[in-house]
Amino acid sequence: MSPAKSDNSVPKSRLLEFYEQMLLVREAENRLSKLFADGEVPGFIHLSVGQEAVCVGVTSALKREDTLASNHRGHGHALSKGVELNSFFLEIMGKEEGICGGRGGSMHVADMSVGMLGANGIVGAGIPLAVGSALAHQVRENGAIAAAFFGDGALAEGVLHESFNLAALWKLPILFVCENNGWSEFSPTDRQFGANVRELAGVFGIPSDYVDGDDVLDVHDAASDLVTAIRAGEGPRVLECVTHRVRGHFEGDSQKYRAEDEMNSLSNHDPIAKLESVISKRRIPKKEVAAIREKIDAKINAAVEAGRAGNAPDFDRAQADVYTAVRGV
Amino acid sequence: MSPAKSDNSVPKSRLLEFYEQMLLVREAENRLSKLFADGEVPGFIHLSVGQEAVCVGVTSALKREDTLASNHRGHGHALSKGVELNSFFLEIMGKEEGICGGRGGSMHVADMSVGMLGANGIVGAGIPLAVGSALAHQVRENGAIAAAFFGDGALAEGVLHESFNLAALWKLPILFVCENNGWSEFSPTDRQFGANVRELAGVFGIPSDYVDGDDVLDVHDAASDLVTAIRAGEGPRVLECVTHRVRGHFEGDSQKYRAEDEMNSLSNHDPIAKLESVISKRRIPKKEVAAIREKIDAKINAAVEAGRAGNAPDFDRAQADVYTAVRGV
Amino acid sequence: MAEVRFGKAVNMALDDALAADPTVILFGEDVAEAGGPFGVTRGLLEKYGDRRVRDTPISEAAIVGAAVGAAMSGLKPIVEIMFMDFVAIAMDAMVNQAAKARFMFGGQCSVPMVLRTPHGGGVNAGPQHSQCLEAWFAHIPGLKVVVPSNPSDANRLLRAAIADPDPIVFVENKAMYSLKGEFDESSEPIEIGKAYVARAGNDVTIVSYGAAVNTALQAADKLASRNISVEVVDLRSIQPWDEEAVLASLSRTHRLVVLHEAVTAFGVGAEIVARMSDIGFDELDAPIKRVGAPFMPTPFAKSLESQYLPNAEDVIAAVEQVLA
Amino acid sequence: MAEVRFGKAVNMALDDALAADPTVILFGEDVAEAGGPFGVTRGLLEKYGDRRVRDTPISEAAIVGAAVGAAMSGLKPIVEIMFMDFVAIAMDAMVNQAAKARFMFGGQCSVPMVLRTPHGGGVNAGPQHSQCLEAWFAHIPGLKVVVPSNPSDANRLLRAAIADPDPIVFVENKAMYSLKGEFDESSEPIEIGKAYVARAGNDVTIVSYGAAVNTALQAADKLASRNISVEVVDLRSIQPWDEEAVLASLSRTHRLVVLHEAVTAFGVGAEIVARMSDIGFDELDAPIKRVGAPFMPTPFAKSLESQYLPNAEDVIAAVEQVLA
Ligand SMILES: Cc1ncc(C[n+]2csc(CCOP(=O)(O)OP(=O)(O)O)c2C)c(N)n1
Ligand SMILES: Cc1ncc(C[n+]2csc(CCOP(=O)(O)OP(=O)(O)O)c2C)c(N)n1
Ligand SMILES: [Mg+2]
Ligand SMILES: [Mg+2]
Repeated sequence: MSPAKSDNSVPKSRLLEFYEQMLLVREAENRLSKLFADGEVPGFIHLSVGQEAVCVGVTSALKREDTLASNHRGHGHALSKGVELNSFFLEIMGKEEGICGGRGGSMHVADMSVGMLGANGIVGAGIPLAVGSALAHQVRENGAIAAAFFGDGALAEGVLHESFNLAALWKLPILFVCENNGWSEFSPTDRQFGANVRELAGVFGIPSDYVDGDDVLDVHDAASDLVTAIRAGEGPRVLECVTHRVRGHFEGDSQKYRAEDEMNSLSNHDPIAKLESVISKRRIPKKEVAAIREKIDAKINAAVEAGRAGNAPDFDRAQADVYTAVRGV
Repeated sequence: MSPAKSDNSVPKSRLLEFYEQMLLVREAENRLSKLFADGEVPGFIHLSVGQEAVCVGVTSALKREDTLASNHRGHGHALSKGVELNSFFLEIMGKEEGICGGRGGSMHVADMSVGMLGANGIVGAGIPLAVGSALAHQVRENGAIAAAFFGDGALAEGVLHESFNLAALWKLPILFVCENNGWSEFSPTDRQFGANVRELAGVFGIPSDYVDGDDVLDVHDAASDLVTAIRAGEGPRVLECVTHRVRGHFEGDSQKYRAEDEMNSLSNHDPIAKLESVISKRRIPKKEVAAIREKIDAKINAAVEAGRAGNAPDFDRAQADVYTAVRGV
Repeated sequence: MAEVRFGKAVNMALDDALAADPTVILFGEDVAEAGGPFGVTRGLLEKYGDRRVRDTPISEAAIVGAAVGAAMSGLKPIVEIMFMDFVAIAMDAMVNQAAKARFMFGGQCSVPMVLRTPHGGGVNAGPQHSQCLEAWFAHIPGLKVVVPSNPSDANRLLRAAIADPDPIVFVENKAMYSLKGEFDESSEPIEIGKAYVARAGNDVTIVSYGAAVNTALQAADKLASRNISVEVVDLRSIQPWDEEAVLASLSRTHRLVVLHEAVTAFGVGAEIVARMSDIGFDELDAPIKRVGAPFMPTPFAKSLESQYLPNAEDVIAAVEQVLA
Repeated sequence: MAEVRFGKAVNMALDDALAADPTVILFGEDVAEAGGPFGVTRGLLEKYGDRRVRDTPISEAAIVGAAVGAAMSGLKPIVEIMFMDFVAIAMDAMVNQAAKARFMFGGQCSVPMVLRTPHGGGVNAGPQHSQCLEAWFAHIPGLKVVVPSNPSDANRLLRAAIADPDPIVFVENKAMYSLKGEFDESSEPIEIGKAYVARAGNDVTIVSYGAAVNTALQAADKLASRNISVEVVDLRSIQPWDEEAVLASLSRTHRLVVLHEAVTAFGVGAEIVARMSDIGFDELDAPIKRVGAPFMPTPFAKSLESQYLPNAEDVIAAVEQVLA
């Protein structure tokens, strides 16, 4: 773990920026949870409540032209990479105006304009996509890097191992981010994967770091250091973030399989509460914080309204997008 | 590497047994090479000339009821596990009387009666088969173990990593044998795989050993120790055997891609010559050795004749074996 | 006769098999402690223990490969792939290993395994959690593919599948898990490869399998009120499939519609049409019509998905065409 | 016009594409230093360097996945899978990722990649190195599937495939690599989705694709000496496939045989028959016959394989049937 920089060295504006971004993810998901319960969001949704410090800490170390491949639990990755909030809600609510025309929903939010290559419904599948994206950056020499976000459960997929190997051999500019929340659906991951992602990376000669994934400042610092090395052409890096999944695997999961103790302790790990205590120690006026909360609330209310006002997607337009409109050969 | 037992502790009969088995593999393959060049063996054949100490050293530590899953370079695995020589030649020559009815050929030699679950044309695919076989042994509590033979090139396949994980989690009775000959088809494996099989195994908590794969006594000792642990219920083990591929990737490959130095040095690694020098140091009469050579020659001549005398396979009989003959439900 | 949910009927077949035969084992992601993502394997770990009922890591390639190896070594494994879309990662084990072992090893062994997996849409699970990929397996010599349409068949076909010596892909439609149907516990397993006339009729035959059989029955009901008598043939198994039964029905009705939820193009229906328009050429009074999903991935949005999935109206339109 | 081998024609298309467009890259197992297992990529590493022409580890899932990611990020990757049988390991990247990205992301991106892979028997490579699995891909909305039948087409179709914005499976028949054919270097790329009348005729139409087109032409030759005039339609691309062209031919000859090397059951031919027996119902004077491999894995032994592979005699027998 890289030595955490003193919180005091972080400019106030940065703290509030992180706060705002994490809050955006949290409140967006809280609202999605409600919309789901009310039947306004169909399908499956996987919330990252409790994990906001990871997406915000890492993406704040990336540039807009950097690319990111995500997994099924990708709302935070999408929003913090810059997917516009209204089109995000419109998508998850299944509307034509959604970022993906309502065809993908929660598990497939993507926005090429901000380098978000998509949430992914196949565990592990985003990882080689990010490797390929890093290959593109390397070949095009555009200075950008790729990031792959995946959970601890994905460590058991062979394609992860293949991707580590390929990235290391080709010295690709890629940051592998493992969000280790200890669970893989309804099973504790230690019953599913007997190794450790950092040791595994080490076998391929990939340097790695490890942070408390509840601390956005630590995540950001660690990610920044790794990104600097990656951008300098030193090849891939792995960042393991230990974090906590607060909600069920998907909405509707009652989590009966988790011990009461564990459930009770979750609030101690809340990354937003952690940052709030830093903010309050720095004596940042309460009303500035309150203003942020209000701003976020307003944005989300507006996004939900936009989502409700969206139109049902047009079937023919959807079908027309199976292939690219024909050009001459 | 386990400390090599003094050669003197190995009974003479054992030495000659190893010698005979290695010679059988060597001469069988030399003859296959010739038959291939003469058009009597169709398809692709991958010879293990130079690697005989691995199959013989390992299988001599196994029992008949133990199972073995092999790869494309599987002649040695098959013969040393006990596949009968005539039906082996008949198979590779594509005859009805072949062990697989001439339907599989070199890449698919299998013999369930001796636990040989098949050579395999898909790199890496035999590994999870062996894991499943080990699972069967564990569930059936039959005291048997499984072995998976694979090359260094297979280390890059994700399913290997998945298999290591699964075997470790379930403490399966399986020996993973990596025949590291430094080459993966026409490419040196160090340009393809940036890790090391023993370190990889270590990440999953799988103990491993490493031997000079040219020394059948060392291979046997190391395999025996690992097999003892596996049989005692201690879970999977990995054995890496460093060895040398003398012939091309397949017959017909001129190996222009290998340096002259490397080609010239191959004879220094010959496992049969190595064992011959042990035998001669032990003052075992030359004529006993000569008798073995003659015996093997005779057997192989007979097998080739049997192969030639075999019949073209019957098409309808082949098609009838796509499914098991129907039984009532 | 009791009413049983589809998922429970599957569970009962698994339970019976585990009870009857110590070589039957069950594994897959979250099938043991959690009782399966759809609750289908609930209670089996408790009853049969963690040697025989196992949770696996998220390693589809290895677990299906392990099922093949176990089946070659004396067990009868039942492995679950959580969504049929994920078989894309496990095709080698099924197609290059399980399907070919018996043939390519000269009949030395069988591979008595069952891969259970849910297909189908209707739950807004989107493009990567809704596919019907059974046509892939039906094209592969050595595999059998079974797709039940109701709880009783699910139970009776699964029992037959587990008893079968060859590798079987057993496809459950996920939208059906909570649907109830009549089930007689004393019923026998159903022979794989035999179709069933789910409704007798004279004017037109609808051939289908899986959940779509119910769509066919709905359409038949509606058409009955218009005095159109529809015969519905439930294939039950698409590899092998019962061409005699389909031909027999066609020979009575002279008109055929083939329906499935999978994408029409290059789907299972194509084979049925190709075969019937050959061996049934002289029986056909009209071209055979196919009803299936259009040529696009399964969309997420409710409005899109409901237009995407073939429904009774689509079937009725096809029936009208073949009767025109 | 020069004679060029099939493999060389593919090589020339790759060479041209690498020369013309710096975003084209090529990777696969042993494609760079060794020039490919069949020599098809020889010389490209030397010409375009190891940034753009790369050897990969034996990691089919990751390399095809990486091709998809690269194609989403500004490159035009060409990835090789050494034998089509091995795509079984890489189906997720093609089917769940490449095929669906454009659709499920609302048309935001295309996935301009080509997966090149050889299928087919005839070299006694046995059950795991001979399969023709193109029907799997043809069933998946979002993929295109191209299968050339001669060197010139291989070159011209591959150039079109590389230029195409969508993911393409480009299938080469391995037994054809060393076959020579006429090739005019100044020829244009061929539009994907258009069939070609390889031989005009009046009595019966044979529809085929890939190497089997040559079998059809052989059969046509032999039948000509018996005064049977055969039209041979080379589909060139099976997804999309040119149903207008096939229907047009059928409307002239009224008799149809569909031929491919793949297993007949649930193969590409099933779709062609299903479609033609629908839209061509009134044109058909006889049932459409299919010629393809029997329902078994590709056997190793020479004698078995030669009985297994569809040949001109089989085609002639089918033509006789439709003319009977
Ligand atoms: C290939 C594949 N296998 C299984 C699943 C079902 N599934 C979805 S999420 C998940 C668990 C993933 O755990 P992890 O990677 O730790 O992510 P987390 O949910 O904890 O964020 C599983 C098994 C899937 N979507 N894809
Ligand atoms: C899945 C798959 N990919 C590629 C191949 C082609 N191939 C056959 S052998 C081989 C190299 C294997 O190298 P290694 O595992 O080291 O075995 P060796 O040949 O050295 O014994 C390759 C790439 C294959 N048969 N299967
Ligand atoms: Mg997790
Ligand atoms: Mg090797």
